Amino acid sequence: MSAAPLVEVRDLAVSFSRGGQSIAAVNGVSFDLAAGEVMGVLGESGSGKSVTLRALLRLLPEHRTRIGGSVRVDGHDVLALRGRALDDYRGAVTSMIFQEPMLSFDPVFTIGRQIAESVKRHTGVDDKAARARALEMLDRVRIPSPARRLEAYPHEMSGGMRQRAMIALALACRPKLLLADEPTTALDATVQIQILLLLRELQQEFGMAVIFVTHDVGVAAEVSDRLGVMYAGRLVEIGPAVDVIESPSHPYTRGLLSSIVRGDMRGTRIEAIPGAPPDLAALPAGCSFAPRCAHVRPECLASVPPMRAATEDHAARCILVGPLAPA
Amino acid sequence: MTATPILEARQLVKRFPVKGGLLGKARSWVHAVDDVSFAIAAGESLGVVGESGCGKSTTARLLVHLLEPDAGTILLDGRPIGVTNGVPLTQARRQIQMVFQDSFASLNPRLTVEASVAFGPRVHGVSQREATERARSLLARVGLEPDRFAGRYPHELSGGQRQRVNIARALALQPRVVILDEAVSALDKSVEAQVLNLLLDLKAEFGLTYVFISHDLNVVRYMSDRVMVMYLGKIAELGPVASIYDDARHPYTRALLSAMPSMNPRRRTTQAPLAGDPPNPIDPPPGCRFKARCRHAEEVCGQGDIQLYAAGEAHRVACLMDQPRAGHSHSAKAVVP
Amino acid sequence: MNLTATLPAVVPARPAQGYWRSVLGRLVRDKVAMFCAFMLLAIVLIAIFAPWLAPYDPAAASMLKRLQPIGTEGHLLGTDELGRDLMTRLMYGGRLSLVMGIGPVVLAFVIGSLLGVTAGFAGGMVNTSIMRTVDVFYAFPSVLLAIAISGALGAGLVNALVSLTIVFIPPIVRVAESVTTQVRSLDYVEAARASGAGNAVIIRLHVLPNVVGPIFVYATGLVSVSLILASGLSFLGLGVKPPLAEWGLMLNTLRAAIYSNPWVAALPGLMIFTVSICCNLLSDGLRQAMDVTR
Amino acid sequence: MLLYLIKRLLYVVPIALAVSAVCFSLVFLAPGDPLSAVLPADASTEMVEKLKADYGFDKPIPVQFARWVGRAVQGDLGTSIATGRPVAIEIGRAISNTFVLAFFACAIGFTLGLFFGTVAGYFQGTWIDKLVTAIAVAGVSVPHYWLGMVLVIVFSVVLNVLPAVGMGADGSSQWAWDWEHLRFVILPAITLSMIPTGIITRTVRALVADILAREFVAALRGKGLTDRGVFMHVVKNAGPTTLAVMGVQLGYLLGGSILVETVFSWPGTGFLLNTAIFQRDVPLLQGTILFLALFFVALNLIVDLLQTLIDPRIKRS
Repeated sequence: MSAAPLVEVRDLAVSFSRGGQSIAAVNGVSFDLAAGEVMGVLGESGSGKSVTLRALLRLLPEHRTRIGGSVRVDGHDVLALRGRALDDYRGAVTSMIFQEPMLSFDPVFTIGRQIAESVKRHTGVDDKAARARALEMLDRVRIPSPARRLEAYPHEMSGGMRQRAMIALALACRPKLLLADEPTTALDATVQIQILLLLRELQQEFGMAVIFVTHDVGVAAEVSDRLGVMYAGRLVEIGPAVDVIESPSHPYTRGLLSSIVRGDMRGTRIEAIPGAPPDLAALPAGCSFAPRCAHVRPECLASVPPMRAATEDHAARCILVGPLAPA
Repeated sequence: MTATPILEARQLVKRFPVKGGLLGKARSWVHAVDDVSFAIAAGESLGVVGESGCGKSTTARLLVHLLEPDAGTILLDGRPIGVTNGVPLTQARRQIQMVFQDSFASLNPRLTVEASVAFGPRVHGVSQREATERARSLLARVGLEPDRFAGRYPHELSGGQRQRVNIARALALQPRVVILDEAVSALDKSVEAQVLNLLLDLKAEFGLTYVFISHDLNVVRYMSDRVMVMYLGKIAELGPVASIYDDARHPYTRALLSAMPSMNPRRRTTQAPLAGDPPNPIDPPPGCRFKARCRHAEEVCGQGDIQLYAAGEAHRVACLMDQPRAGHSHSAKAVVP
Repeated sequence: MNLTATLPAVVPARPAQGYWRSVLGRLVRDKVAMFCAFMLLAIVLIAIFAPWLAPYDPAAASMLKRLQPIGTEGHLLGTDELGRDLMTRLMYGGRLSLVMGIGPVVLAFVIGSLLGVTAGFAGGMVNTSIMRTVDVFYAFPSVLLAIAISGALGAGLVNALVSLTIVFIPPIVRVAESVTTQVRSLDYVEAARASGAGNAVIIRLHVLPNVVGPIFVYATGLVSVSLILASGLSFLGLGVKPPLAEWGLMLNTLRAAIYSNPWVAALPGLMIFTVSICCNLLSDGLRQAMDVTR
Repeated sequence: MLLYLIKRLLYVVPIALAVSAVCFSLVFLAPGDPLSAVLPADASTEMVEKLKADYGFDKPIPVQFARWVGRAVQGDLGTSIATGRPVAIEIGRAISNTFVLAFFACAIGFTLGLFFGTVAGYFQGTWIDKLVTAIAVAGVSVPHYWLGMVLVIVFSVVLNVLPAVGMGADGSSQWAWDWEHLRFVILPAITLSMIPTGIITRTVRALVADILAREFVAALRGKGLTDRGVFMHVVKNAGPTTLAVMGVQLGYLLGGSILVETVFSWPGTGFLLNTAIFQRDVPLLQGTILFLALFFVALNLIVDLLQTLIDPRIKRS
C-alpha cells in the first residue's frame, strides 16, 4: 500500500496486574489497516483479541493496565492522548460496538437520547438537530418505525434491534474506524446474519475501516477482507481472508480450522488440537503454541519466532513458513 | 419404527405464567413447549435445534423430570414414568441423565470433583468405596487423570475440564439416555472438538442414546442421526439428518440453514433469509407459529392447529405447503408420500 | 486421537484445598482483619478471666474514692460514681456486654437461617407466609422495635436478649431466603435432583454448604449493631440492672459525672466502640476472603 | 404502571394492620395483667371501671383489637398514665421536635454520605477510597449515644462553646429558626448523623463502583463522553437505590433517635418513649411506637412510588 495506512499498530503489549501476578494479555501485536478495509481478528478466549480492540479505544482500566508499543489512528498517537483530546478521538475518529447490546446501553436512558448525546458531544449541534440525526441513523440501520424507537428504553427492544441501535450510535458521527467486538455472538442465528449483512452494507456506504473480532470462522469469512489469527496474545497469522482460510500457514490456524465441524463430516473424527492454551501469567519463552504443536522443533522453544512471509501479503509467526523455512 | 422407542414424549405441554396481574395472578402465559411429541430409538442420537425461546431447553428439563409437564406423558421403554404401573421416577432418573450448558454452575463449588461424580451412585445406594472407585475410573475415562484431578474443586479447573467432569457425573449412574443441553456451546472451538470426540467415543463404548440440543447447526449435523427443528414451543420439522440438511421442507428450517455463515470468503451470503428477531412465545396467536416471519404465509396458516405431516419416510413437517388439500396455494403441489 | 493427549498442558499451580481452608488462608493474610481478630480475642479472654485478672472486686464501693481521674495511683483508669475501680468494672463489664451483643445474633442466626432456608427451599405458600410475616417486622425501624419489645417486657438481661433476637431474625431470614432461592435454581442442584436425590440430601449436601457462608458473613456484620443496641438498651435502663457491670449501663450511671470527671465517663463507650469497629472490620475481611471471584 | 401503583397501595393496608397488631400486643407482653399496665397506680375505682369499659378487657382479644384500631383511626390513642393527657396530644408536641432534629441530621448525613460515597466509588482501590471506607466503618461502628457524650465533653465541658442539653436557652421545647436554637441542635444532629453517613457512604460507594465497572460505561466513554457526561449517567443509575436507602435511613433516624434524644434531653418522641418506659406508661409507649411505625410504613411507600417515577424499567413494565 502506497498511502499511509489509517491504522498503524506497532508492538502493542498489554498486561494486567491481578493478585500480585502480571497477566500478559497482549504481547507485541503489529499490523496496518488501510482506510475502508475490513480486518477480521480470529481467536479463542484469552487470545487477547478483545483486549487489543479495547486498547485501540483506550477502554482498558487505567490503573490496573500497562500498555506498551504504539497505536496510530488517522494521525492520532492514541496511546499518548489525554483528557479532552482522548474524548474527541473516541466516538468521532474511532467507535465501537460490543458483544452484548443489552449491557452496552445505559438502561435508564432512551435509545434516542443516547445516540443524540454522542452527536451533540462531537458536532456541537443543538438538541433538535442531534435528535434528527439519531432518527436518521435509526432509519439507516433499518429499525422499523424509528421515530417511536427513539423513545424506547433498551429493555423494550429485542436483541437484534438493540444491536442495530448500537450500530446507529457507533456510526452517528461518521467514524473512520469501527471496532466490532463479537457483535453477533449473543444473537440468534437468523438475526446474526441480518446484522452481518447490515454491517457489510454500511461499511461500503460509509467507507470506514473495520476491525471485527470474533471466535467464529464463519462470521469472520462473511465480513473480512483480511484476516488475523491471535493466540496467547500474539498475532500468529495474517493475510487475505481467502488465503488464511484456504491455505493456513500457522499450525495453530490449521488446527483451529480442522477442529471446526462443517458440512457433512458425520462418521469422521474431528482433528482436535490437543491440550489447552498456556497460562498468560507464565508464558513459555519460545513459541507459545509449541507445547501443543505436532511439528515442534528445538528452535521453537528457544525464542519467539518472527513473522515470516508465506506470500507477499500473507505471513505467519512460525519457523516452518516461507522460502527460508528449515526443511 | 417397529421396535419400542427407548424414550418417547407424547403431547408434552409446558406453560409458564407471566406474573403481573393484581394479587400476583398470571395475566398471560409463556407457551414454552406446546403439544410436542417425538420418539427416540435406543442407540440413536436425536439433535434438537432452534433459536432462543423455541423450547429446546424446556423440553430437556421435561425429559429428565426437572419440570413437570402441564399435559402429556413421557415413556421409557414404552412405559409411562412416575405413574402407578409405570416406571418409578427414581428408576427413570437413573436411566436418563443430563449435561448442562454452564459447566461451572452445574458443579457444586463445595464438593471435590470426585465427590460430585460419586454423588449420584451414593444416592442410589452404592457403597462409598465403590462409588469413589467408579468416579475415579470415569474421570480417567473422560481424560482427567484421577490422581491429579479427583481432589480438585470446580474453580480449579478450566471450562473444558469442568465439562468433562459433568459428563463423568452424568455417566456415573450408568444411564442409557443422556440429554446434552448445549453441552459444548460455551467451549472454545478447539476444546469443543475434543469434547465432541469424547462424546462419540463414550456413546460407542457404553451404547448410549443421546438427545443433543444445540443452536449450532454444524455440530448438530455432526452428532445426530435424526434432527428435530423447534420454533416457539412447537416442532417445525423432524427427520433423518440427511433429509433435514439436504431436503428441508419447512420454511423456517430452510431459513435457519441459509442463515449459516458460508465459511468461504469467496461465496458470501448475500441475503438474510428472515427479517427481525424470533418473537416471545407469550400467548401466541392460533395457527402456524412461524407465519409472522414466513414469506409464504397465507390466511389459511392462521387457522387451527398445524399438525406434523409426513413429507417422506420418517420425515415430518408442520407446514401446510407440504400437506395436500390443506388450503394453502402451494398445497396443490404437495404429494402424498 | 489418543485420549491422554487431551490432557491440558496447564494445571493450576496451587494444590487442591477445601473452600473454608482457602477462605481462612486469605483471611490470615489480611492484616487489618487479623489485628481486629487479635483485639477481639484479647478482649474476650480478659472478660472470661476477669475474676483472676481484675485488681479489685467489681462491687467494692468506696465513698472516699469516688470519681478518681485516670492515672490515679492504684486505680489506673480511675473510679466510678460509687468509688469502684473502673478497670475492674470494664473487665467484668465485657462479660455481659459481649453476651448481650453476640447472643442475640447467634440465636437469630440459627432461627433466621432455619426459617429463611425453609422459605427459600420450599417456595410457594410456605415462602409467602414466612416472608410476609417478616415484612411486618421490617415495617419497624430496628431500634424502635427493640425498644418497643424491651419497653413492654421491662428491664432485665433475658428480656433484652429476647427483644434483640426478635429484631435480628427478620433481616437474617431475608438474606437466607434470597440466597437459598438463588442456590436452589442453580444447575448443580438441578443435576442432583435429576440424579434422583431427595430433598433432605440436596439440602444437606448441596444447599446448606453453599448458603451458610453468605448468611454467616451477614450475621457477623450484625454483631456490631447488636452490641451497640444491647448496650443502648442498658444505657436506657432496659438491659441489665445495677449494680451489675455492663458497659452501656456504666455509661448511663457515669453520665452524671461528665462535668466532674469527663474522660472516665467516656471509657465504657470507648470499649463498645473498639469491639464494634473490630467486629465490623473483621466481618468485612471475612466477606472479602469469601469472595472467590477475586 | 397504574396496576403496580394500585398493588403497592393495597399492600400497605395489611402491613399497617399487622403493625397495629404488634403494637396492640405490647400490652400483653407487659408483666402483670393488661389492665394494670394501662392504669396509673393510684387510679380511683371509677377510673378502673371506665378504663375497663373503654378497653373492653372482658371481651375477646380480636374484639379488643378491633376497638383499639377503631379508636386509633379516629386519632384516639388512649390516655397517658404519667401525664393524664391524651397520648395523641403528647405525640403531637414531641413529633415536631423530632422532625427538626431528623432534618438536620439528614442534611448532614446525606450530604456527607453522598459526597464520600461518590468519591470513594470513583477512586476505588486508592488511598482516598481506603480513607473514606475507614470513616464509613467508624460511622456505623460508633455507639452514637457515647459519641454524643464525648461531643458534650469536648464542646460543652472542656471548650464550653455549645450547650450540652435541651433545645432552648430557657429549657423551652418550642423550636425557632434562630441561632439561639440552632446552637442547641448542632451536637445532637451531628451525633445522629453518624450512622446515615456511614451507611450511605458504603451504599453509594458500592453502587458507583459497580456502575463504573459495567459495560455501558465503557460504551459511554467509547463514544467520547467527558467525565462529566459519564457522571450524569452514573447519577441516574444510582438514583433509585440511593433514594431507597435514604428513605429507610430517614425512618431509622425518626424511630431511632431515642438514645440521642435521651443523651441531649431533646424533647422529641424518643424522649417521650424514654419517659413512657420509666413511668411504665404502656398507652404512651404503644401510641408513640404505633405512630412512628406507621410513619415509617408511609415513608417506605413514598420512597417506592418515587423510585417508580424515576426508574423507567419499572415505570414502563
